[in-house]
Amino acid sequence: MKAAIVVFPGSNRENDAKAALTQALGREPIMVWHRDTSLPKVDLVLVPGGFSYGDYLRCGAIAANSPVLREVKARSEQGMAVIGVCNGFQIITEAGLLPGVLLRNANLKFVCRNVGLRVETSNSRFTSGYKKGQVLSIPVAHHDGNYFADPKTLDELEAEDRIAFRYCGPEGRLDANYNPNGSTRHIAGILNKKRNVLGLMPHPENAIEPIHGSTDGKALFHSLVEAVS
Amino acid sequence: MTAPKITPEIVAEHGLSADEYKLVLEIMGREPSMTELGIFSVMWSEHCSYKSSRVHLKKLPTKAPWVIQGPGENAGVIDIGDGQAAIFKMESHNHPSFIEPYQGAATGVGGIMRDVFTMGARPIANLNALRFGEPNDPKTRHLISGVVAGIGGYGNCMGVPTVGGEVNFHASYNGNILVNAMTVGLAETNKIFYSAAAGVGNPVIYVGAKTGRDGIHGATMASTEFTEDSEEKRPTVQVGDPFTEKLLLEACLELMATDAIVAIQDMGAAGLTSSSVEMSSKGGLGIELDLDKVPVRETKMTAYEIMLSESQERMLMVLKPAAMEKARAIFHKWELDFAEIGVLTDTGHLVLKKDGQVQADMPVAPLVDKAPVYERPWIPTPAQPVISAKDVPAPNDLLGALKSLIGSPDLASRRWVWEQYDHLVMGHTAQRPGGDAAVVRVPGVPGKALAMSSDCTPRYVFADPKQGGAQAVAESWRNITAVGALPLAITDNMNFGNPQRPEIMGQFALSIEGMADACRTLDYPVISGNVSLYNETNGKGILPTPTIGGVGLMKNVDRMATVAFKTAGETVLVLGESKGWLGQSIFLRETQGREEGAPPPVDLAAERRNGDFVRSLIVAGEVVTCHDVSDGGLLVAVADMALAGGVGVTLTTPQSGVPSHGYWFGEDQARYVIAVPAAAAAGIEAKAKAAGVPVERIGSTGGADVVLDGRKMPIQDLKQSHEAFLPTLMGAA
Amino acid sequence: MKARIHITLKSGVLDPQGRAIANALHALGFDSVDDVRQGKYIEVDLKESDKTKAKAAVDQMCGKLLANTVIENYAIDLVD
Amino acid sequence: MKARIHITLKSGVLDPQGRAIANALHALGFDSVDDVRQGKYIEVDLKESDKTKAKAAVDQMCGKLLANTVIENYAIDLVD
Ligand SMILES: Nc1ncnc2c1ncn2[C@@H]1O[C@H](COP(=O)(O)OP(=O)(O)O)[C@@H](O)[C@H]1O
Ligand SMILES: [Mg+2]
Repeated sequence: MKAAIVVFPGSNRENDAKAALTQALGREPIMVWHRDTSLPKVDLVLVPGGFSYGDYLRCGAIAANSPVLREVKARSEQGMAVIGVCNGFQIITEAGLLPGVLLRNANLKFVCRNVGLRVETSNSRFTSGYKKGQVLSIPVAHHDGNYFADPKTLDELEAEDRIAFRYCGPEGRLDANYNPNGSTRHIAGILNKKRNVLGLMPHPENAIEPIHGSTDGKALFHSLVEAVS
Repeated sequence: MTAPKITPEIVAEHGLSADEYKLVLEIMGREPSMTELGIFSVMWSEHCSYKSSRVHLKKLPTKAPWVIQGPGENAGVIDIGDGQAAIFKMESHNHPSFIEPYQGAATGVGGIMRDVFTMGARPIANLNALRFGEPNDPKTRHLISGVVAGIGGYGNCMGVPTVGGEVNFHASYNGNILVNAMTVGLAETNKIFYSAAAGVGNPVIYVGAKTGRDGIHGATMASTEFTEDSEEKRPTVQVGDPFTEKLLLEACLELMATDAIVAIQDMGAAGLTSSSVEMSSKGGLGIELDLDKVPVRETKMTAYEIMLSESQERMLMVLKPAAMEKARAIFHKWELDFAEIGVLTDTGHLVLKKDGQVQADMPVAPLVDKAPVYERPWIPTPAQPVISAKDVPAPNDLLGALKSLIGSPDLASRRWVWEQYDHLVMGHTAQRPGGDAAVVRVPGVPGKALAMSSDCTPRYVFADPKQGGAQAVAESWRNITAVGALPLAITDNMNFGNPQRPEIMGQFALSIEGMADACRTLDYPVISGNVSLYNETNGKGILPTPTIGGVGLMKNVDRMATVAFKTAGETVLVLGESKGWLGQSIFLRETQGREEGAPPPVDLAAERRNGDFVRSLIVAGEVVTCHDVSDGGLLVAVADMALAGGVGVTLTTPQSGVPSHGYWFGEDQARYVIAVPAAAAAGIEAKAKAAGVPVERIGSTGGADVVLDGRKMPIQDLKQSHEAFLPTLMGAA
Repeated sequence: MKARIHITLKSGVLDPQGRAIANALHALGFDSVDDVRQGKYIEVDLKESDKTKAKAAVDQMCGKLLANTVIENYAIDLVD
Repeated sequence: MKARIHITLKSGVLDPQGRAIANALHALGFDSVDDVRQGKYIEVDLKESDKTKAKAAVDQMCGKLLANTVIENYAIDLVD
């Protein structure tokens, strides 16, 4: 499997993502600068976290309009896997790969901490390494992770089993106290209709080694590599 | 351009005394132009010239075999082996943060990061030391919320983890908060960049953001006392642009990987003035700038304004001529301004041209060498009486006192602060905020990591500047030691009141003496620092606050110790002697309302012995649970460990003759609490005795309560008290 | 020519900033405050002097970048 | 009564947002764009019906909370 990470001015977790993909793939992903004229032929594109273009205007909005994102979108329609993490989630949502929008956290503050994350479906190439209902510990680090979509869209996501992760407390309890940003229906990550695009706010790439205090993020990258290879 | 006549009023507005102006006239041999006067005023401000502090700072030890660069450059550099260097510095942004907390703190963080990456280092960690006024002062909440958001806003966007710091509250900071920011960076020892210009004829390049009328007079503002009307000076606030700085960082590091740069210096306070003067003076050269070529974002800027602007996110470089095009391409790729604005000359003069006219022509050397230096009069702080624990009323319930202490402003959890900082980005954070020192892995060498901490106990310094200065250094050394790292060097940020008052100057001079003693005994040299004076309003100074930022090295991060109790059934030992010192303790202040007495004395030999001993145990893998004892004393330290691990502890007060409240809440120095498997305890006690380290068995871990001499307090209750303070204070914002 | 653009949230869309401001205003004792909505105000200076062309261009800018039409409305005002 | 509040940066204050938007618009081919400034637009619904009182209250809100008067200006518009 071949993977690429798209880097924008202001991306800052591209190396964290690179470490995670390298660990899973056994070799380094290709780093693609947003202005490079062509996206290499790959099976997976990861859009990393950070503050693309300073997140001025709306998070991810300026990056979403870049030519390379148009190419990513076109390829995703042909089946290529895409994962957007944090700012990457915001970018691919702004670009229309996923429905809804990420608003400012309900308490308006940036939040960095490990959260409980309940796996809502193992039916995707991103989550097949987990059991449905499994509770993971993964860090979040964002200012705008408050997922919002209209009720019809949300019902559709639920009906189509497209909610990948929800924020939760111990034993998987859903509770406002364990929702770090006010996300509607505790949503932390979603899939597109074809299930080849995942966007999520938490950082699985920061939970892959013992020093991270949790290695629960590892299975995501490993299952992805297995599924796509 | 019509030049206004220079009147005594104009001179005074520029913060120059009559004598200083006389010296200006002597150096120039004529009346200076406004631009020249502005340059003198900035270069001779307290902030740039260290005129009140220099004679004392010289007393600090700055050398060690591992020091590559001590004070005098943008940041200090130490050798950490394997061809790698750690580069770090701390800097204050106190006045700007009081005026506009978000932007003031944000640009403080931006500034210190530039100091570090100017030298070729990639920043790998940020810390911040914050002091606010009383929690219930009407301004405090607004200041906390703005400062914390500003630090996070800048650091988070830059993608540099903010991993540690400290927060204190005291009425003396009501009108003068302290915001000290520290950055630690990593470079290769053979790729460090300096600011001394070289090569007559080499081009001088301006890169980064455009120049606006930001913060004109900021450096002089940072050097004058606040008065009620200083809010009038508001428009001097600068707005930070972390996105541009992130691009500047990447562009500079990309250029530094090539062989293009002769010298580089960031434009911090005093902007283009101090950067051009310092680069040329260090190189013993002249410099000629064409100010029409400086990228500006406003129209009709004068030479004076361009030279004094403090617009952020800018750098000045001297390049090799052959590398110009390569360099231009890199900055173009990162969409940053790149302008050739001048050339190095052999005249020894700073020559500024604008609109076809010479606006300034002044000798560089005297501007720096003849800067005034003051040996200001000082008087020592009177000694405080020693307070005996026997003379302090005991609380009827030690655990109740514990619960209120750990919920008090100075001891409560700082989670509300550090959860607003991205402390994980880069993926190398091995110890997050909340422990004794943050630990960040060093990429490239397996197992290698740096430990860092920021420390000062201002109430000790106020009561006894010399002991307090030594204590700040010792506590830093202890925090680094407690995680198992070898302390290597410090940066400092000397925050004091008005140096023209002999009491304040006494605090400054004596705390330096104490720091110097501690640095020497602990082999812990000062490699960079910053001085912030005039932190006072209407004649009332802050508590003297020499903040210490320490860095240590860890060879095997898998053997790192943390404060959390890990499992039940372990034996809890105290290393070091507990004499029940309650003078200046948090206990005395919180339970009796008394800020009194002599602070705990610092026995540097004991510090060294006890610390070296505990570190040897950690490095050998015999101890993985360790916490130093500081504010609040032994019981607070043990409670921290129980809370962090969610594991209770049963304690018995030893029969030592020290009253129990003195024993548990005394703030004697040079102590560590460790928890070890019960079977290993006797062996460790024997080793301690052999090393001459006092050791006491105080209890064992387990359960869900803190049990002291038969009385109980659930960890849950302690946790609630510990976690409530900041969210409650700030929730009401 | 200058375009003044107001970007506001569509009704029904959650407005965390607006809500937080309302709460803060209540805490400060401004009891008469019922509801707060926060939007953006953007001024664009244009070289274009033809009003129709300018309008069309700004409309495109809004649709493509300035507003997220899933959740936001925009209104354009042209002034010379 | 409704107050419409425009909050804009004082002239001379750096506007990184505006600059980033201008660059993005250029990248999208909107060459006629000269300059962009970004501000805030806040709508406050008030129970107050007296215009003078409303104005005074909103003015206080701006000074205390809504605008950062160190670097921002504000303008208030009242509508019924
Ligand atoms: N402003 C801050 N930013 C980040 N971390 C902080 C801040 N203030 C305190 N902390 C963290 O909280 C913990 C406790 O701080 P402190 O009580 O000062 O520790 P110590 O007594 O060991 O010096 C430390 O890990 C420290 O790094
Ligand atoms: Mg400590």
